[in-house]
This record gives sequence, C-alpha cells and structure tokens, in this order.
Amino acid sequence: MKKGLSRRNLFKYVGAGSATAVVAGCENKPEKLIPMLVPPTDYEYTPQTAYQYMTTCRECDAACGMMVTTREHRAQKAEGNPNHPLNQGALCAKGQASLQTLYNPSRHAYPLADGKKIPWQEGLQQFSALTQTAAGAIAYLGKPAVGSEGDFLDEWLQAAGGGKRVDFELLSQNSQVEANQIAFNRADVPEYAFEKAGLILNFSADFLETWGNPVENARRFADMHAYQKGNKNKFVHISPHVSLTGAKADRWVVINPGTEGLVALAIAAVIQQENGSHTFLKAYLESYSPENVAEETGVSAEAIRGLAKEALEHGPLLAIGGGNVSATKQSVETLVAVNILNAVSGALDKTLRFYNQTAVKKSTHQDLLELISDLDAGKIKLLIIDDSNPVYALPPSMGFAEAIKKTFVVSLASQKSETTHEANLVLPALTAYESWGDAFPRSGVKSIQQPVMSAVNTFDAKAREDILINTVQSIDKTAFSGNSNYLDFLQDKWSKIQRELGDTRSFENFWISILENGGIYEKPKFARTALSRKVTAVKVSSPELVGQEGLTLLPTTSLLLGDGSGANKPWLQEVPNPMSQIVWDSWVEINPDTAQKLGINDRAIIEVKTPHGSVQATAYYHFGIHRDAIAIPMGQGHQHSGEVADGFGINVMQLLPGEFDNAGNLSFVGVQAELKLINEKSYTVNTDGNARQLGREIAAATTVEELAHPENHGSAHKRPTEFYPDRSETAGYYKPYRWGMTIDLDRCNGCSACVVACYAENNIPVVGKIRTAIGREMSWIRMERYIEGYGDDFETRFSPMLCQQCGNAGCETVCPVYATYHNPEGLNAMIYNRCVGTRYCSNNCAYKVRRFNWFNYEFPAPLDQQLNSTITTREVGVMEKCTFCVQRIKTAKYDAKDLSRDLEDGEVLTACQQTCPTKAITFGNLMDPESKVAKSALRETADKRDRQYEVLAELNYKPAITYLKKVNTREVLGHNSENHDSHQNSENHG
Amino acid sequence: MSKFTGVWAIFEYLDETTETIEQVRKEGVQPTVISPCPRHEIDHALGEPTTIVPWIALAFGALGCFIGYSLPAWTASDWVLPVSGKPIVAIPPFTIIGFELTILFAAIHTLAGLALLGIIDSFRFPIPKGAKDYPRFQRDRFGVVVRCEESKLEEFENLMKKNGAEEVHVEK
Amino acid sequence: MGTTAEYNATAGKVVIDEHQGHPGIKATTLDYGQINDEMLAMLDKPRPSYYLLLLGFLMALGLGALSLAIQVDVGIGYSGISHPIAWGFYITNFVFWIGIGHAGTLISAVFYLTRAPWRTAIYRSAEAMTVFAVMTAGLFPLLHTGRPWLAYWLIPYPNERMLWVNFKSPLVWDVFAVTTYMSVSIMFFMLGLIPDMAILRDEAIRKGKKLKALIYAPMALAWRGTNHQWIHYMRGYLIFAALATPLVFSVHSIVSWDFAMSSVPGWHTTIFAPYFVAGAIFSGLSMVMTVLIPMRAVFGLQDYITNHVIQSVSKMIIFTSMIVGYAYASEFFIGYYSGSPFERAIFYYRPFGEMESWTLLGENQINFPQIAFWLMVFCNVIAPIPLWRWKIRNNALAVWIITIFVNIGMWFERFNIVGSSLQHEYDPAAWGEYWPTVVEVGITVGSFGFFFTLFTLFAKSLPPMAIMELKEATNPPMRNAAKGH
Amino acid sequence: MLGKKVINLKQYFLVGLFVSAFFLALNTTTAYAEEQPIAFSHKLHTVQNGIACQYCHLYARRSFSSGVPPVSTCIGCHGPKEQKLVQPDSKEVNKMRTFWSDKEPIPWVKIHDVPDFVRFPHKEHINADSNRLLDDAGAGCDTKNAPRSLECKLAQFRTGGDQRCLACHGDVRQMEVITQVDENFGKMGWCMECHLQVKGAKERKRTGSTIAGWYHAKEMDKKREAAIGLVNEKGYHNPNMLDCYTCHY
Repeated sequence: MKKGLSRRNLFKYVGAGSATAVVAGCENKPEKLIPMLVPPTDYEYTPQTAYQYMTTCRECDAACGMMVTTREHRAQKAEGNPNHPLNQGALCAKGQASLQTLYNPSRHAYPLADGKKIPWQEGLQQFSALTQTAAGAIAYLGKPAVGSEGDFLDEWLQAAGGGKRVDFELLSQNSQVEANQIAFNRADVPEYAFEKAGLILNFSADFLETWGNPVENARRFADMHAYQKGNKNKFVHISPHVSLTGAKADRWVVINPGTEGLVALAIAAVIQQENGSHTFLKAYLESYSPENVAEETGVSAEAIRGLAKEALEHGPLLAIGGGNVSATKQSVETLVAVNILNAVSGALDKTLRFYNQTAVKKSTHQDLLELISDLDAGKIKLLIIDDSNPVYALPPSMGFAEAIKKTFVVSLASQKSETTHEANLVLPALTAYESWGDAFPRSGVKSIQQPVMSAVNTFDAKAREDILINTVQSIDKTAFSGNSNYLDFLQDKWSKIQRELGDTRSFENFWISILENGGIYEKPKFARTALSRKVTAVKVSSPELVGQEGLTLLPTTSLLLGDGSGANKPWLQEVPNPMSQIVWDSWVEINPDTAQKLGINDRAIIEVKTPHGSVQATAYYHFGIHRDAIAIPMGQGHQHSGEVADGFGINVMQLLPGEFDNAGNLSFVGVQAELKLINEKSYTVNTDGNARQLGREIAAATTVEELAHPENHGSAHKRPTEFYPDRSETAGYYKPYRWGMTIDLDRCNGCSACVVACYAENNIPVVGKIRTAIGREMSWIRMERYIEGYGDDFETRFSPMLCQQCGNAGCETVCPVYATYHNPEGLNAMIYNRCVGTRYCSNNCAYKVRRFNWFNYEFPAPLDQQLNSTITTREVGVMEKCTFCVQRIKTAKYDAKDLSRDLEDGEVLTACQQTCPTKAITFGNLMDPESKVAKSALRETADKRDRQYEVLAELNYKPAITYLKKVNTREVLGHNSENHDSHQNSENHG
Repeated sequence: MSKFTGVWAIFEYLDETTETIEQVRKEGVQPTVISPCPRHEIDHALGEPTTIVPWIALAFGALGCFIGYSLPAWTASDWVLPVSGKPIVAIPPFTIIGFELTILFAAIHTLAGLALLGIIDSFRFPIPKGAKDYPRFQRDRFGVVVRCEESKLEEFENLMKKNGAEEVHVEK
Repeated sequence: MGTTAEYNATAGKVVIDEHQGHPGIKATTLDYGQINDEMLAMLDKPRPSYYLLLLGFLMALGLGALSLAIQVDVGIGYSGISHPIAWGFYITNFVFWIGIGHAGTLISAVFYLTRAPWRTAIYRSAEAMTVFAVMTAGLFPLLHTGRPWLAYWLIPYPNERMLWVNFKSPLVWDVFAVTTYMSVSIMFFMLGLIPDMAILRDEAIRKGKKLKALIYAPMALAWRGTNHQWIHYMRGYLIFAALATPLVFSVHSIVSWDFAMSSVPGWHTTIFAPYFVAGAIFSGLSMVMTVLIPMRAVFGLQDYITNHVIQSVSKMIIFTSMIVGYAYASEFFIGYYSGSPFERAIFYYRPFGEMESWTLLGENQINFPQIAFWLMVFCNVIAPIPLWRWKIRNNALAVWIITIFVNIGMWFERFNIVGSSLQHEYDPAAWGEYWPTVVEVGITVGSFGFFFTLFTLFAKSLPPMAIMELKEATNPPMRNAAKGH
Repeated sequence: MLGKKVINLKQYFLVGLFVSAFFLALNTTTAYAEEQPIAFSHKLHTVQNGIACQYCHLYARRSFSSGVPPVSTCIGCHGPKEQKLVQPDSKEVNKMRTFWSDKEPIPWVKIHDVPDFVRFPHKEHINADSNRLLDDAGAGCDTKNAPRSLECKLAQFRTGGDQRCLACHGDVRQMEVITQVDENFGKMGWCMECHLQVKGAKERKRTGSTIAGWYHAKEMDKKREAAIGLVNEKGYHNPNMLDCYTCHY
C-alpha cells in the first residue's frame, strides 16, 4: 500500500467532502503516451491484439503442447495447443500457472557470485575459466532430458573435456521402466488406453495429479469413466490413501501400506484360475492366493475375489501402479505384480500398449548417491545445476547439501531456490517462454518450444544453452560445429528429423510449419509385447508396515505444487488444494479414528517425528487414509525460494531416510512416524466453509440404477409456472445469443485447472494466506468439495461453482445503481465502474460467487505484465465476478463482424472451459438449438436429460448453468442418514 | 407598512385577557392577541379562527405522491435495464417511493406554509414596535393589540384599564 | 394534551380540575415565569464536570474518526467484513441507530395524537435524540460502502451519464426512507423549537447578548406569539404529527425490507416489518430512559420528569419487549414450520451453533452469533421482566439499569439478524465466520461518541424541554383564583 | 435591533450573483492542452503537408488503439541529423532527432484520454457503417456558429475518412498544439449522445418498458423489436450499443 496522501487518496477525501469538486474539476494527472522507437517489422504487429504462439509447456516432463496468447509482446495467457495429441488444448493447473514461472518476482535478475551481484561478462568469464580448469571433473545435474537438450548436454560435456550428466527428477518413472523391463523386456513407459478399459484397478497411482501426463490421463479417463448411454465403467482405487484420483473412484479398497503388489497378484491369481492364460504363472500365483494375502494386505479374500470377478466380467481391465504412495523399497516388485495382473487379464496390447521405440535411459536417484560420494571424495570440481532443486527435494540424510559445499557450484537457474542459494555462481537462465527448446514426450510426438516473447525486461538473463555454448566456445572455438546459439543446434536436429520424415520442403518452410503447429504429431506405433517368463523370479512380500509402533508416513504429491517447483507461484499457493481445501500450507492427513484415539483434534498442530527428522504441521481429518498411516503432501516448506514460497508449510522430505528401491528410485514409503500434540489450534487456512452439503444437492449425484428408471424422476425437471413472462419475450432480448453453460460433474475430477485459468484470464488478484483466512480470496470460480458418508465408505464430490448468470438473479434487483443487470445476451453484467460497493448483491447471491475488492490489490512487478489487457483490472471497493469471459465473447464478435456473420458455436471458449482436461464444461448459445450447450442443457439428449439439474433450483433464480449430476455406482449415506453414528463403529468394516 | 394606530395592553392573567378579547370583539374590532403559549380560552374568545395549512399539506402531499410514482417509472423506462426478471415499471416497489415523497413534500410545505403564513399575517395584522420588543410576552405576559381609528383610542384604553391591564399603550 | 384546565363554554370561564394534577408535571402550581426561568437556568454556563463528560464523548468520536480515516485510506478491507458476511458491524449500527431514532418521533407525534400527557416533559429531548440518532445512522450506509466517495450515486439526479438509480432496490428505498425521516424529524424538531427560540431570542436581547440573539432570531422565524401565528402553528403541528406517525412505522419497516426482500435464509420473512418497528420502539424508549434518568438527576428535574413519566415509558418497554419476544419465538416456529432446510438450519445455528450432523465428525463450535443470540434473548426478553413490578418501575435507578441492558440487547439483536444469517447461507462450502476488527469497534464506539456529543451539546444550547408546552400544561395565571379553584 | 429589516433583497441578489458566478467559473473549463515534449504541429503536417491521419496513426482501423507513431515514422521523413532531410535545422525537429539518437521514446502527454474502465475500439468506429446512423442525423449542421454541435459531429462522422477522426477529436487539422476541444471528451454522456443517433438505438434504450408495467405488453414489444432492427442487410445481428458491456468489461 502506498503511504501518504497520494493523489488518489486526496481525491477520495475531496470526493467525500464535496461532490461538486469531483464533478467540476479535479482532473487526473495526464497519462503519458510512450510510442515505440521502431515498430517491429518482422511481422505485422497490431497493438491490443492477441497473437498466439505454439510452444511446449516445460513445467513437468509430460511436455504438453501449449499455445501462448501475447499482447504487446507480453505473454498473457497460456492455453493448451489444440493440435497437440497429448493434451488437445487443455492444460493442468501447473501449466496454466507457468506464466508465473515467467513473470515470477523471485526470478534471478542478475548474475550472482557468492550472493553478490556481478556483471554478466565477469560471470561468463568465471564460468569459462572454471570449465577449463575442471575439465573431466564436471558434473551436470539437471532435469531429465525430454528433448534435444540431452544430446546437447552430452555434446557440451564432451567439448568441455568430459564429465558426467546426472538427471534429477523427484517424481520419476524409473521404477516403472525397470518393472516393465523385468516383466515385458521393455524399458519404457507404455501408453495407458484408459478409454478402452471396462474396469480400472488403480494401485495407488495418482494418475490425475502427477503420474504420467495428468492432462492426457484425465481426458482419457473421463472418456472411459463418464456415464454414457446408460452405462458407466468402473474405477476401483486400491490404496492406503485416497488422493484426488482416488476421490474419483467408484470404490476404495483400503489396503495396508505397501501391499499393492500382493493384492494385484492375488487378483491375478484368481483371474488366472478362471481364464487359464499364462499357465507358467500358475504355481507362482498360487502362493499369492487371496486367502494367503488377506491378512497381510488387510483385504478380505472375498473382496479380492470380488474384484477379480468384476475384472473378468467388465474387462478389458487396466491395472495401474506407481506413484509415491506405493513407492516402498519394493516398488519395482509391486509394479511387476501390477504388470502381471495386466498380462493375465489380457490387458496387454489392448489397454496397455508399448510404443515401438527404444526409450532414452535416464539416470536414477541412486546415481545421485554416486554423485554425492564423488562430491564428498572431491572428484567433482565443477557442478552445474539447472532449474532443478535437489537441495530442497532430497532427504537431508542423503547429505547432498553438505556434499555440494565441497565443490564449485554453478547454477543455471531462472528461479531462486534452495539450490541456487547454495550455489557459488548463479548465471540466471531464461524460462521456457523466452528460449528455444523441444520435447519428444512420446513416440511420434515432437513438440517445439519457441520463445513467445523477448525476455522479461526486469530480469537480465540468458538462455541456459546459450550460456553453455558461449562458455565452451571460449575454450574451444570449434565446439558445436560453430553454432553460435542453441537455435542453430536445434535447427540442425530438426533438419535431421525432417530428413527422417522424408519431408521434401525447404527447411525454412518446414521450420515455419513446425512453429505454426507447435511440432510434429504422428500416430504412435505400437509393438506387441508378451509377459516375460522371468517374472516368476520376482518375489513380492509385504513390507510389514502395519502393526509396528507409529504410523506409516505416506508422502503424497501435491496436485498444485508438484515436487515443490510450484511453491513460488502465487496462483498455485492461493488456489486451494481440491481435496483438503487448504491454501498456503502443509497438513498431515490422518484418519479421524486414529486421531481421536491419539487425542488429536482436527486442525491441531502436531509434531511428526521419524528417526530422520521431525516437523510440525496441522492435522487434517481425512477419511481416505489407512488407519495406521498418515499422509503429508510434498511441495511446501521452502526457505530460499522467494517470498511466495518461503515459510509456508513444511518439507516432508526431511522425514525420509533416503533409501532406494531396486530401480534406484527413492523409496518414499517405509518410515514410521510418531505423532505428538503440540497445540489445539493452528493457523491453517481452508476455503471451504463446511465439508458437508447437508443434502442441499449442490454437488448432486445419482446412481446408475436410478438412471435406469427415468420414470422415477422425470417430473422433477418441470419448470414452475411463472407469474412474470420470461425475459426472452422482451424485445431485443436473447436475440441472437443467450449464453449458457453446462458442467458435467461426472467428468469433472476437481483438478482445479479451471480455477487457475480463471485467475490468469481475468486479472484476479492473489490475496495471500491471512486474507484468505477471513474469506477475502478472489477466485471467480471455486472448486467446491463436499464429503458424503462416513469412514471408509465416504464419497468426495466436486462441483465448480461460478457465477450462474441467472435469468432472475438475486443480485441484480438489490443493486441501487444498476451496476449489475441482466444483459440482452443473458449475461449477468457486472459494471465495475458503476459499483459503489454496498455488497448487497453478494449477500443476496445464493451461490456466493461474487467477490469484493477489499483493498487495492498489488500485482508486484513483473507480474503486472501478465495482466490481461483486454479487461479492466478492478480497484478497491468494487464487486467483481465471473463474466463468462465477456472479453472473449466481445473479441469473437468483433472478429465475426469483420466477416459479416454472427458467432458460430464453439467460437467462444471461456477460460475454464478451454483448459478443462476432461471437457466437463460446455459453453455456448442456448438460443441456437444446434449448439453443443443447448443439446446438453435443453433436456433433449436422453443421456443427459435425467442428470440435468440447476443448483438451488427452488430459489427460481433461473441460472444459465446447468449441471449434470455425477453418476455413482453405489449409494453413499448422506448426512441425513439415520446411520449417522455408524462412523463410530466404522473400524469394524475397515 | 402603514403606521400603526391603536391600543395595546399587557395582561398578567388569562381570565382578564379573555374577558378583554370578548369585550373588544363586541365593539366590532378583532384584536390580535399575544400569548406565551397557546390557550384554547383565547381561541374560544376570538371565535375559533381557522387556517389553510391543512390544504397546503394535502396539495403538496398529492404532488409528492405523483412525483414518487412517476419519477421511478420514467427513469426505469428511460434506459431499460432489466433486473432479476422483474417488470420494468413495477408498481409495488415504487409505492414506497410514492409514500416517502408524499410525506416529505407535505411536511416541507407544511413547515414552509405555516412560517410564510405567519409572516404574511404579521403584515395583515401589524402590531406596534413597542409590543414587538416587549420581552415578557414570550415569558409570562399576555398582550392584546387593538387596531382602531383614532376616535376609538380612548374607549379601548379605558376598556383595557378596566379589565386590569398592567400597562396600556396608545399608538397614534 | 391532557390539560386539566378547561374552558367551560357554558360557565364562560376556565375550570380547573383540582383533583387531577398534570401527570407529566408534578408542580402544576408553577407559574409561567418560574417555568421560564428554571428552564433557561439549565442553559447557564455549565460546570466543569460537563466539559469533562463532553471531552470523553469527543474522544470516543475522535477514535471513530481516526478509524474511519484509516479505513477510507486503505480500503474497506480493514474491517472484519468479508465474504460471505458482506454486512457486519456497520449495518448493525445503522439498524440500531435508526431504531434508537424511533422513540423521539413516537413520543412527539404518536403520543401527541393519542393525547398521552406524560410526553410533555420528555418529548424535546427524545426528539433531539431522534435527530442525532438518525444522523448517526445515516453515516453508516455511506461509510460501509466500498467507495464512499461515490455514495452520491445513490441519489437520483439528472447526470451526464444518463443513468438513474434502481428504484427496485431496497437500498434506494432506504435512501428515500432515511432521508425523508431525517428531514421530517429535523423539521418537526425545529417546528417545536420555534416558540422557545423566540423566548431565547428575547432573553438574549434583554441581556444584551447580540451574538446569541443573532443565532436564535432566524430559528424563531419572526415568532411573536400572536394568535394568528399560534393558530397556523398548532394546526401545522398537528399535521406534522399526523405525517410523522406513518413515518415512524414505515421507516423501520423499509429498513427491515433491506433484509426481508433478499433471499437470505433468516432474512426473508414477512414478520420483519412489525418485528423491526416493535424493536425500534423498544430500543428507542430504552435509550430515552438511559439518557434522561441521569439528566433528571443532574439538572434536578424531578418536578418535570416525574416518576409517572418513567412508569409510563416502562410500561411501553414491557409491551414492546413482549412483542419482540413473540417475534423471536415466531421466527423459530416459522423456520421450523416452513420445512425449508435452509431456514431450519439457520434457526438451529443461531442459538446452538453447528448441528453435529453438519460437520465432518460432529464438532460443535460456539461463535460470535451464538453469544449475540443469547445476549439478545437475555437482555430483551428476560431483563425487562422485573418492570412488571410497580416498585421496580418506580425506581429510577432500577429502570435505568434495565434500559441499559435493553440497549445492549437490541444492538445484539441487530447483529444477530445481520451477522448470523450471512454466515450460513445456501451453499455450505461458502459458509464463513465473522469477527469484528479494531477499526469496526472504533467506528462503533465513535458512533456512540458522535451521538452523545451532539446530545450533550444540545442539553446546554437548546432548552431540553419544551417551555411552551410546559406552560401550556401548567395552570394558567388567573386573577380571580376563586373563579377557578 | 430586532426592528431592523433582516431581509434585504439587494443583499440576496448580490449573494446569488456571486454564487452563480462561482459555479459558472467552475464549469467553464476551456479546451484542454498540456505542454508536449516537442512542439509538434498537427496543422503543419496535415493541412500544409497533406498527410492523412492514418499515415501516422496506422493502427486506428485495425486495433482498439489508434497507435502513437513510432519515432521511426518521424525519422522516415525528417531523417537523422547527418542526412539533412526535411527541416534539418528546426529546433523542435532536432529534439525528436535527439530522442532518436538517444534511443529514447518521446514522452508525449496524453490529451484525449478515456478512463481505463472504458474499452474503446478505434477500429469499430473507423470501420463503422455510417448508414447505420439515423437518416436525419447530421442534418442541419451549422459549421460557422456551432462547429462542435452534435449535428456537425455526426455530419463529420458520416463523411468518413479523416473527417471521421475529427468528429471526436475536434479539428485537429487546425491545431498547432494538440488540444481536447470537447470538455466532456470521453465522458459517458458525450459518447451516448452520438450512439443514440444510431438507427434503433433509442428504441433499444426503451425496449421492454411498458406503461402498464405489470405485464410486458407483447404487442408493443413486437413493434419495438421491428424498430430496433436486430438483423442488418448483411445478414448478421447488429451490435447492441445500449448494453453496458459494450464498453465496460
């Protein structure tokens, strides 16, 4: 906040004092018009006009295609590349927030030597000199290569005189690769064809969050799982923990931590018995019969047989394993077991297909251990680290932080982190938005990463690869065959690709087409695979985590913060975790039964102590966790990652021993934690008022059985007789548009990408933890999470809640100044500059979707450069809310007008709809009976008709948003149930 | 203001004042009475005079009512901004405005009217400067002012004295 | 007007009923001069204790002004109001002060029309309180807005934007209701002051105090006390009383419609208008007693504000307390009987907090609204019960203590309505809590400071009792005592 | 002193005069201009040299913003100092050359400013079809006496070309210093007075209002709908200019 009597403040005082002064005089200070010196000439440039560039999202190694909207040469919105086969236009929350990687105020702004600012020249010289002296003893620690950068680095290390390259990715798929190698002789990650499966058995993998490509997984999963034509395929979550992924499951089978493999084999045993395939496994599987494993896994034999029966009936089956929660020391064995289950049930080459390719070998966490010992032994003289953050992410007991003190560390990172804090020399790198690159996330997909804008002016940074080229060329002029920058190197690579493709165009044309499309997308080629006979050698046993003293610690990945790289992005901190609804914090998920036994209340501060460390965090009651386990999400507890990340929550990695599985991957699960109550109350902020919806049908659900009998509930959809005629009978109204939306709750999985997209599109300020605590968060769309039922038989429902653009809105009539009214296109118009700020509209909004600007919120530079310049950024004292992205409607209308036509269906996408990975949101013109939204909202498609409902329809606000009920395969006890007390004995059936 | 010709007297007692009033009226002259507080006795003695203040209130109340309905109706139709599916010109909510403006207009004009009438009457029925400046009329004394021709001055002076006036002033 | 001295037309003279003294004024034997002098003596140079008191109120006012300055500078966010509780202390204060503002007009207009004689001694002070309370109340809708410097947009005036206000909004009704009420109250107050202003003017002239005379003269509107003026005046006064009477009942009805016209559970009820009016009269009369009982003691006005007055007001307090209590009960019954889950939920929440089955595991938390609710019930329904006894009613100190309870209770009743419903609306995911901040408490304290500062200034600058009406109520001076007595 | 006449008509008159003079003084804001970093003359460039508006403000027909010409546009004619092109010795032009050689943009002061909450598209106005104006809009323009009257502005708008720019910005071609002529420039009523001259706009503004109010008079609304002219001859719906979302979002 600005202090003192600024002009605006003066204006306020004067304005309050005398109205005449405001009317008559008191002009604002004139604004300055700063023209460009030279207009860009390489392409036609028009100010205040959006230009889209195709590039690749580099927030995780899933490498989705991205389309970045820039205005005035500033990237303002990230969207998925609609041409890209993996994400098909959608992006996850992290991808949406990648803009804040670009504009993050805690980016390195200049080179640092031992924490002091130095000029670039000096930094580069120092780096060159070091490289020269350290030749042969150089180590490059970086994110695993997804594109050409691997080759580049290898070439660079060679040119620099040799050294080694170690990959670091906390959430790696190495165990999976290893398991596939054992089971199928294929060291690769296969394609999971969710949509082809009839039943999914998920062994603790969080495939909607961080496992694989969550955007692609979510879409394909929704295609499989969503209710279609009277049918719904099932998804069973077999895990000690219910994550966001588990919340989408039709059933949760509680197993003891680490026993996923046993359950998988037991199911496989039953299936093998039934279908008689893979006879060589018969003896092997017999030892894992349901009866044998029942005690160790905590799942009854009948339950396992039941699952097997379902798999046989509803196949093809897709069994998925992996992720943190099953990452014990035996995670490779567990995954082999899952592979056996897939093979035995015949999923192989149907729902689980291997690409016809040889995957690049990635180094493992164990290689890191080698690196650490090399460092300790002084064998490494120069350690180069990119944007990865091992100092934060590795368990301290591995001794990485101490080891790097024994060498010279050069950090080529863009973001401040614990690692760059330890680095001797920091040479700031550009982000993916400002530099060249590419990614080959899977067979047939070659994605280009191009700079969508020149470097952000407040940061004096250079492209990482260019720094490296510059350095090595100062030693050896002939290195990189004279390519002066990474673009040349990349173009060499891509001309090779062009030749491989047999493309006969000139490279120039080829390159332009690549930039236009964002890459090359070919259909993947698959190779037939068979289960190796060697699998019988794999022994799967229980890690015996239950029944010991203490509770098994399950470090879970965070959907928003990832492995911690998201923590410095305000949006990702501000958007509540969809499961816990907690913001800006860490928490310990604990089963209420266990907690009450230990005398720990919800939201109490507890100390979690393992032999390797202890942390204090808030207890969060979660039905979805095994009674002998606790779960702590990763990603928080930073110390040197910038203002937004530092000091919030705790780092769960500090509790881990740093042990490995057979693939050399970190084993996350296996340590027992002691809990101690520290304080009854904690300052943990969650945005949900109440976890229960009290039968109010806000996030409504129905069951497949119910839908099979439409006569039971057909009458519920009749509209009441109106006293007043419909607004559409007013002259000029709803002609030709009446904007509407449908949200399919059966497809929605609560991933919150829409929430972040809305923040990005609509200049929504981030208010921080303290203000969120008193309800000042500004999100226009919120992911409501409701819990139904008790104990293990609970259900989590998600419902995106945004302005319903009501026909008979409660908010409009109470506004004294017409700042909100019903617009001829059916929008509930909110005119910010007319708003006086009585907040009556917010009171009278039953959906509570209006947000008030309690302060003049700041967008600390350079985050302000991200602000969407096609809409107004609101000032203090003004109400705001979702507008159905009216700026997009307006822009599209202007464009259509230039073509002398009206808007066509699908021409306007709201930001939330655009980014939804599961395509749960449909938006369009309700007056056009042919439009998609009309078809799903206007009670025509039988598929949807019985699921349509309006939230709080009895108020007759006539919302323009129609929700489609979630479809369950079972009944869950609601809050009104008489069996309310059953949660006390829920232990018995657990 | 024409020059005042007449008699005015100061009384201490109400009964003497009313007595005087009645006697003066018998002489065919309507006196002006000054009193520290309103007394029905005086009104009775003066023959129950009336006032047009209620008519002012009624007229302006009606005007306020008209404005109270027509202003919202006109403004709502001048730029049609539909809210909450309600009729553009909605009578029930406008009734509140109509009611409030009825009261407001009636009240303002009642006050203005009675003040103005008081001032007009002070021109119509002038009282001499001496009576105006006599401070005890507002405190505890009654005054009777008789405007008459010079020929009758003496008659009234005697009448007042007889009725126990404290002071009798004759103005020519 | 309950005069005891009646002009008997048949007898042709004034007849005074000696068996029935004036209920408002003990000493009906006081003569005009005595009343005049005693009343004017109250306006003499005040004692130092007066300045001390005034300083205290001014300090409270200063605290409020400071809090307001901070809030305007930084933003409304400095208050504890948040999402979803968009109205908090400010609207509570607004409704509370509007309610306080009801007693004056009730006493001066309604009791004038119903010829309640005991109003004479207290109506001037009560009216002053009305004016000050409505002025205080009027501040809150302005300062609670997000952009108070644009609050004038709520007034319909022709402007270059070609935009008008939304007359369908209850807030615009409020603008009209409150400004009308304030204007009429001030005019009524000034109207009653006209003859007294003439007294003060003549007194000032007699003593040669020109400045005072200059101030009082315009307010006296050339008042001479002639029979012509008196006839317009008395008729005008009657019309004013007749106009103000529906206003008394309408203003708080309209304020209640701010809530009742919304769709918020706990607000959307038809009972609100009478409920609010009864509450307003309840709180207004209590505030009158809270203020006048100390004033009576300080100025020694036992001869004017007799125990009879206190008893009469106490009876009104009991009566309205019962109405309010009935309304509370009725709300709960309707909440239950409606069958609406939202209504039922809010009426469970108000007294008892979260219902066990609402929460994840059945935790129950007591919050501010529950405190407010039980304070409200205790202060408004239980505390006035002792007033049923004559002895208590006759004891000024006891009445004073009870009225203070009622004031507190009524404030919390307003909060209970404004604050608790918003916390638990339709969408449970958007439920919230509300705790006030220092700024809000400061502004609330400041509003009391504002009100009492104005009243303290009033007590020494304008006659706190209507001298003219006191004279009217006492026995008129008669030469021939035998004629009357 | 009470006898003195307090009411003195002469005094009242004088006070009234003073008060009204005060308010008149407040209201008579004249044309608004600010000192510019370079004394650039629009008159010289447009009238004498015959340069069209959109030669420099080149984005006007394509973008929301008309575009302040980049310094390279100036240099294009005037050339750097060494080249001795147009006006090699002018003090003011040399200022521009200094900006150019220093690689500094020129900090022009914005004169025609609409508030940030208004989204004004230049392109929609430059490309607007003047046939959408009411048939009599712009008739009766009295250029001599009232050059800035609504009629004259509409006439200029109808003429098109550079005249259309002048409709809002005033006669820039006669300005030595860029000046905001209309004191209400950018205010809502100022915009609305022209927008109401579009065919169907007035009808749309009053759409749906009925005298009876209680019910929508459907017949009446049908007539109004015809008057609004929802669809134009090109076959698409006319943009609605009476919706608040037209400019404020």
